[in-house]
Amino acid sequence: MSPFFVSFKLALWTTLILLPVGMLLGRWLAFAQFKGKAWVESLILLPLVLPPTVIGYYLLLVFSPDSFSGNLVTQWFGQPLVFTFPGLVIASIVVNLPFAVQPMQLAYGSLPQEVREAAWVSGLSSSKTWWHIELPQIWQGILGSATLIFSHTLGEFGVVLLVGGNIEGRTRTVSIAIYDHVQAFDMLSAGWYSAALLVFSLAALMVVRMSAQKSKRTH
Amino acid sequence: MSPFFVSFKLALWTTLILLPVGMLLGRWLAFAQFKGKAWVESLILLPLVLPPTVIGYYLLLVFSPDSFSGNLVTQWFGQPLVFTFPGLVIASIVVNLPFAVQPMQLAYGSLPQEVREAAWVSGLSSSKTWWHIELPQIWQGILGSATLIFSHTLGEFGVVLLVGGNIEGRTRTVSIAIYDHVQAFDMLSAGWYSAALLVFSLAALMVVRMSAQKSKRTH
Amino acid sequence: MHTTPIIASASATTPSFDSSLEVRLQAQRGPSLDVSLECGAGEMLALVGPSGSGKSTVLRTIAGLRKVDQGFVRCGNTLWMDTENKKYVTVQQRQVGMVFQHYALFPHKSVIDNVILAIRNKSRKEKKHIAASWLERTNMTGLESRRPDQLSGGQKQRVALARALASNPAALLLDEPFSAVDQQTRRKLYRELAKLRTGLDIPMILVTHDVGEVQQLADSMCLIYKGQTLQQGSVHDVMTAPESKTIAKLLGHQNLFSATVAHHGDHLTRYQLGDGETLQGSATKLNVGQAVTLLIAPSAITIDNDSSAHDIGSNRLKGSVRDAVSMGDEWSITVHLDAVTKSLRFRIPQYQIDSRHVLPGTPINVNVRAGGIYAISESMS
Amino acid sequence: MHTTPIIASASATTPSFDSSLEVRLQAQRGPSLDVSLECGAGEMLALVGPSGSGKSTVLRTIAGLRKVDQGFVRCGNTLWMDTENKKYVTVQQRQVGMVFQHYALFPHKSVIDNVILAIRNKSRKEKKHIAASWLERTNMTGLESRRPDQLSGGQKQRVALARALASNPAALLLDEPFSAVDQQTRRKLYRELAKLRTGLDIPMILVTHDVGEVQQLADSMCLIYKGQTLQQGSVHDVMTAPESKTIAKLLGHQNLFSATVAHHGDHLTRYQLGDGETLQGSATKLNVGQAVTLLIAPSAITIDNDSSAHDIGSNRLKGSVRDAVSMGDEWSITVHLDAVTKSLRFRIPQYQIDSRHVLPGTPINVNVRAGGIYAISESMS
Repeated sequence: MSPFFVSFKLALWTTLILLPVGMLLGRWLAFAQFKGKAWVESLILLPLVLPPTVIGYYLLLVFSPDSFSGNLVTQWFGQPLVFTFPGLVIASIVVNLPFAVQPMQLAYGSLPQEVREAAWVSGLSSSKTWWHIELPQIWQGILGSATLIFSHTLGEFGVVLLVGGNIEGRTRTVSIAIYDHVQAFDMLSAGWYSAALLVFSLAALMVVRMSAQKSKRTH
Repeated sequence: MSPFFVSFKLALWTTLILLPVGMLLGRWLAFAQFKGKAWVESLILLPLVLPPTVIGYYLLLVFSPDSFSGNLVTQWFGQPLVFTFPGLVIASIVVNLPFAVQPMQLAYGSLPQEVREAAWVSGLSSSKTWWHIELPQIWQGILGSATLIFSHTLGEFGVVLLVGGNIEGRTRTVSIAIYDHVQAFDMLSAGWYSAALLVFSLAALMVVRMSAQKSKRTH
Repeated sequence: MHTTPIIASASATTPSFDSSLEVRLQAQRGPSLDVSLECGAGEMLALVGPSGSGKSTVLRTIAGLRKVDQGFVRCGNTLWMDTENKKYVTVQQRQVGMVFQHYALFPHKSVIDNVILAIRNKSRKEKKHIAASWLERTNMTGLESRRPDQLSGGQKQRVALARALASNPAALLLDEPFSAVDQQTRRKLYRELAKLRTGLDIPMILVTHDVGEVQQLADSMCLIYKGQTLQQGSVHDVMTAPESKTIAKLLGHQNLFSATVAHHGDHLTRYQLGDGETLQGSATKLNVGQAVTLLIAPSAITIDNDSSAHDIGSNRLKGSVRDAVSMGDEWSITVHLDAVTKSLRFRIPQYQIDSRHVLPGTPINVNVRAGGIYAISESMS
Repeated sequence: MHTTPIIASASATTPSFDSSLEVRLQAQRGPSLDVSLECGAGEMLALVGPSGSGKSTVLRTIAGLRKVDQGFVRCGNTLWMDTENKKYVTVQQRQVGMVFQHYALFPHKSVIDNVILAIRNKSRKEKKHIAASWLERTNMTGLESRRPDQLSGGQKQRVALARALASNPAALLLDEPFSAVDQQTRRKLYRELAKLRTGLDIPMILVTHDVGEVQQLADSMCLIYKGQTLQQGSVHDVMTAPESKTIAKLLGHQNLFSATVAHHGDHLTRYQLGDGETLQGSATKLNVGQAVTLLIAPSAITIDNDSSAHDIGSNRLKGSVRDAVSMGDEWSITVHLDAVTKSLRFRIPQYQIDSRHVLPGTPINVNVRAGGIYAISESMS
């Protein structure tokens, strides 16, 4: 399997799992008021400020078959997670959590409370309010968030290198392949891979910008 | 020199150079209206979405003594930049540009235009308006931006590995030392380094959160 | 049909009308609340108070958007809330019509879809018909397919009103509905709302801090201050006969003077004001010697020319002009009274006086009609 | 002293007063602008128009916050802008006092420091003294050390006014200063501003869209619509004698009827209104036969009882009630006139009529005083 296939598979899994998680967590953080909310928000933001190698190191510790958690994980998945694709997906989910939660929290937070209240007063239940009133106003946020997660997973390097271990066809993503080729002074192959990621990143950037503008207009 | 010293030196240089650049660019983007502004903003955001290895690859191309740009760079600095500390600083500046410009642009953008106009009407020149009216309202933004740049530089892995080349005492940062130790199965050393970066990142996160709250209160 | 039990204290103090709204709320934790009000069917009750007095909290609790520690809310024969009997009806089931301060339209839906979404238990065709007819009654015909962001402030408020009424609500709640539109639009909306409400036989509550708005739109008013309802009654009664000095001040009355009841006449009562000076006002049943606050209506004050007739029902006070401000075709005048070291403020038409006569410091005599003097018992303050 | 050259067209049309403000602006690119106005020293000129008409643009150009293609602005003997002679004075050097719509106080400075920052060329001690005295005149004494976020809307506006006046400005510019405060505060601020301005001998321009505000505060008014100044004159003249139908509509006049001049009498002119019906109004110099728009003041309309005296200066019109809305102690009534298929709208006090007589459809006669009828020449529209 080519590095491209591994990268896209990883990005797809990460996005599909994180999107509903981000919507639920983001909505909860936008609307709920509770003690310690600031701490929950900080915890979710943590992967954003932590260096990739630090995240990688702690994930390795958690996955390590010698540790208690690693034992649990091994029993659950039937195999140790270090240097495997499922391990990579979990690592990627942890790293991308802030990109899933924050845009959703902002999107929900920008909905005026009065508008949701007007829906309730009009007789719409919570779930109907979500479907008829909230969702149509935040789908640009969802699109932006998905694009961000997808493109960020595609480019993630440090954590993938540490947790995935650069195994050809299984955990070697495009980002890591570039590093490999540069190390081997194969600048031409590295150049092709880089150009491909560059084009994709630019496209993602444009999608995110456009969705941000659209959501500005409708508010 | 220990990896810690290299990391902090790099972070300090990057922050000191980027802070004024970010303030100027951020202010310009917040207040000026011109054609192609969206493109300039996208260009500045680019390092945020580009994978680290892709940025690293293109920086290597630019620095390479074989290339035209690399020739110019070599003449200017008296030596090729690949695998040197000055090269690392330049790479770090490129990678952190969005962290310097975006918070400043947001901070300036949140100043009501009417308040600046009131200052002009009151007879304050542009520079006096900046000093008496703008600066006191955005210094929390400056603090947040500096903290973000500093902590992000400390943790940067992919670009530093490609451009710096992991040379002991000169370009080996803490982030890279962690990777090295993990590769050598020296989990204890990697653990100490990781713990140090973790503590620093948490502190940085708290500074950023606090400065964001303060600036909310004064507006 | 099952009759909802009304708890004793309620039925004792107020008779329970069909489809009237009865509200009693109490809260000790957080901002304190001690509210009691009633609004009959077809009645527009203005809930008036300064910002932060708790008006909106009361309205939101009635709608079911907010909960309080202790409370009782009944609308017609339906009990919406009764904390004693642990009864609580959700906001969706209460079926109230509510107009929010900032319109709160659904931004992604057309005008007609905004209204349709609020109509329940009808076929799609019927809903559309009902929505269209309400939009007609709020003068929005022709704009049904617009989005809210293509509407002016006044138009948004009209849609919000149509949406609130289209659901055939049990009560209409208006939360400062005119605060976000400009003065000229406001006058038009006043007239439209006044016309629209003539056909509505439900309780209507209007939250506002504008006394002028109350006088134009409401039948009765309830004053609220620091979470407490102070006085409820017809607009005219509350405005002219406030029960306490606090209420008089909240209503914007400025000419308040301390006095004592001196003497009861046939149709007038005489009050002692400071040293020697007395004032005769409308008759009261207060005891002679009791301390009162006199409220002097600005409309009862005229400037005393030597030629003015001094009939029995008027008072003459000596003073000097403190300031006189020309505002349009009126003078706004403050007169410092000699007898009490306090000022009297009133307005008179520009043509009635020469500007030279109201220069600051000029001695001036004013006439106060006895009918414009109302005494508030101090003990009630 | 060097006298600033006044360009020919200006001095020809208007004599140049000391410290008056003269403005002429033109713009073709972007939103078009064709503005000409003048404001004398000590005069309060209201710049009135609907939102988007360009009022704020004009004010900001006078202040120097905005540039236009072609323009001429003179304040007293100083030329602030003259595009023909490439003269431009920066906003800092113009030394105007400006009050912004949303207060625009410096949020990180105390009340007194906000004012001090606007005072120039004085010692620190003098600045403090001047600031304190202006805060006293705007009734802000005692709140000098507060931050803007600790003030109410009205208090913020008072500080903004003190700041604008403390710099001893050459002109005072007020950009919808009352739009962000509530009605009750607004009335107080009106009075305070009216009092404060009596001592000011500079041109003052008030931008607003509220005609009521204009009548209370301004001496003269200038109507602006789609970037064009339409009519300038004293408030009374513009309000009662608008030069065109457009202006009449902008001012909120609703009773406008097409007619032709039929006959000139001694003190009255007779107008032909639709088929057969005629109306007599105040005398005009318009030619017989000319098409006019008649403007009927609502205050000139009364309901015709059979007992009413029909003097020479009044008209009797037949119609039927279209709707009658009770608003406070007044009825707002719309009468459909038989002669023309149009409606007449007016208000009458509640006590003057029985509600049974104003049920929709009831035939009714109205009386219109001749003095309340004003003819606008159609050709000027």
